Amino acid sequence: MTAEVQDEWLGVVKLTGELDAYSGAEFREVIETLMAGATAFLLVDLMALEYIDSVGLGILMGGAKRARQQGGEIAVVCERANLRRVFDISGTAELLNVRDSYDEALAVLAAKRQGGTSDAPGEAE
Amino acid sequence: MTAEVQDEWLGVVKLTGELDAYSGAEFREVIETLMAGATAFLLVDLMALEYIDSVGLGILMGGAKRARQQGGEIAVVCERANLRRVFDISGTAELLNVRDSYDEALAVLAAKRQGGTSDAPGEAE
Amino acid sequence: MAGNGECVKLVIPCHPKYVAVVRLALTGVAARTDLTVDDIEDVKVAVSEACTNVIDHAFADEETGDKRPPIEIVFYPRDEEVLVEVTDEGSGFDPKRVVLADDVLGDKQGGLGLYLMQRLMDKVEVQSAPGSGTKIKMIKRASR
Amino acid sequence: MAGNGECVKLVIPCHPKYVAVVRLALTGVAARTDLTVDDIEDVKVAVSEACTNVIDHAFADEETGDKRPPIEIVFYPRDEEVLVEVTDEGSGFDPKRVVLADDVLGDKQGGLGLYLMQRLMDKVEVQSAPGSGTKIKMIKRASR
Ligand SMILES: Nc1ncnc2c1ncn2[C@@H]1O[C@H](COP(=O)(O)OP(=O)(O)O)[C@@H](O)[C@H]1O
Ligand SMILES: Nc1ncnc2c1ncn2[C@@H]1O[C@H](COP(=O)(O)OP(=O)(O)O)[C@@H](O)[C@H]1O
Repeated sequence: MTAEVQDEWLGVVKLTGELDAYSGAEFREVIETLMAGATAFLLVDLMALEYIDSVGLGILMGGAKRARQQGGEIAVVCERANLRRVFDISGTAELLNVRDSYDEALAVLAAKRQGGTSDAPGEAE
Repeated sequence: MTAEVQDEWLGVVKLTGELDAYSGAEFREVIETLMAGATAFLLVDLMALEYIDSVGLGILMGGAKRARQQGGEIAVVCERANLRRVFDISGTAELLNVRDSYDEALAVLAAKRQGGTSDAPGEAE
Repeated sequence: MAGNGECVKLVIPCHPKYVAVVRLALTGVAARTDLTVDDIEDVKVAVSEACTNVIDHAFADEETGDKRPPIEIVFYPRDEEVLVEVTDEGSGFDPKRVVLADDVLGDKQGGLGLYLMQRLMDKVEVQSAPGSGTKIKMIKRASR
Repeated sequence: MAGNGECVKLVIPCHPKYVAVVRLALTGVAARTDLTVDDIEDVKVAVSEACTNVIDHAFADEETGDKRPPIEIVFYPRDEEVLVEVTDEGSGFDPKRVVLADDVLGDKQGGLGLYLMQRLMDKVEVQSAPGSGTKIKMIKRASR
């Protein structure tokens, strides 16, 4: 797992391997540390992730809530069919702004940041 | 697993995945079919193989014996450390002419075929 | 949903550390069936959810990891399907009182595990009652 | 060589089809220890040899696959080592009468399995007697 803050406003977390109840503990902490700073926009790169289940969804949903509370947004990059399926059937794909590519996900966050008519659903509280 | 007869004199078998008691049954048959023809020289390509144990060694040793009975030779291409270790500690690496590259293994067989001073140990019976 | 025929049994400590082992073993068992790679991914999630539920819900917090009885997972690989049974000796629950999540967006995040199991598998049967442990039986058929 | 502490138990049918499942489960268990990737490859071979021996030697030919009792494999992952026990309820044998292969080149191919186990693992203990099944205990320590 790598995590970095880019351009101050944007936190990027890149996950590899499997995200489950065991590895999830570290991911949850990483998100909390990122969001405790000024970062309100979160890009989660799952291109190299092989597995996700409800634990991972829960952590991402928590990150989304937090981001919006801070006036930001979350976006997820994910292409693998088995992960997309978990996002889709759980109904979280839209809420987490799951996109096929890094650039698309970044565009979602940038649009929201510019306060424009983002294609991101869900408003900041 | 792919198997083909090249240039009449040479049979080439390429293995992928794991070679154990289960998958070994097919490999044993393939070797027998190849050697039942005019082929007496056998090149076994293990570059894409991930696992071998005593079952695989036994089949290769059987192939070596058969090849030599028919005036031929066997050579094995294998680079992976975990497989090399099994060849080495079992003392079969020399007998099976285990080499790092396809070309080296082919050279062993070609030298033996030309009846020259091959670097292959073990004489045909 | 009868568990008969050849089976592979796995017993793991009640700890998140070992759920990945269940997925690996499943991969090996399912490779001997007609299930596709995508089918197997579905079963991986469903079985992990069942195990995570045992770890999260089957025991009171006082019982620490070592004192908890293990989780038993049995795979019955058949030609065209795999049956999986996940059994614990925990508190049990009343399956009728568990509401499936149709809205996982709200604050209530409960119910996602059983919901995913039901969506990802072809059949799910919950045998549980307060005080007598839980057995989840699930079947995945090979898609074609 | 005491089997205590957290363990993962696997029970497979006495058939070559399932030995790959044991290797996969081992991979998951050993990933939680200090063992290196190379260490784990060594254990994979040793454990497979033990299982293949059960399949090849522990039962008379008349007993077909379904009638044979299963093979039990227990992994005890510790920080710096893993202990593996492979147990069968087969015919058993006299370990003293088994000559280890120092020459696997000859016609006699017997003994390669136990030889590899001993070379690949740090400790191997054979508990067996004719008529009372076999238990092989093996320890692999993390190399550094
Ligand atoms: N193995 C189990 N032992 C005890 N209770 C369980 C078990 N599995 C599920 N439950 C109960 O069913 C509820 C719903 O489970 P689930 O759908 O997985 O959602 P969640 O885990 O998010 O609560 C749990 O909150 C718990 O009360
Ligand atoms: N689980 C077992 N049950 C009964 N006999 C066994 C078992 N494991 C090993 N043996 C005996 O020990 C001998 C040596 O085994 P091994 O070293 O693996 O060589 P191989 O399998 O090539 O004979 C076997 O031939 C068999 O007689």
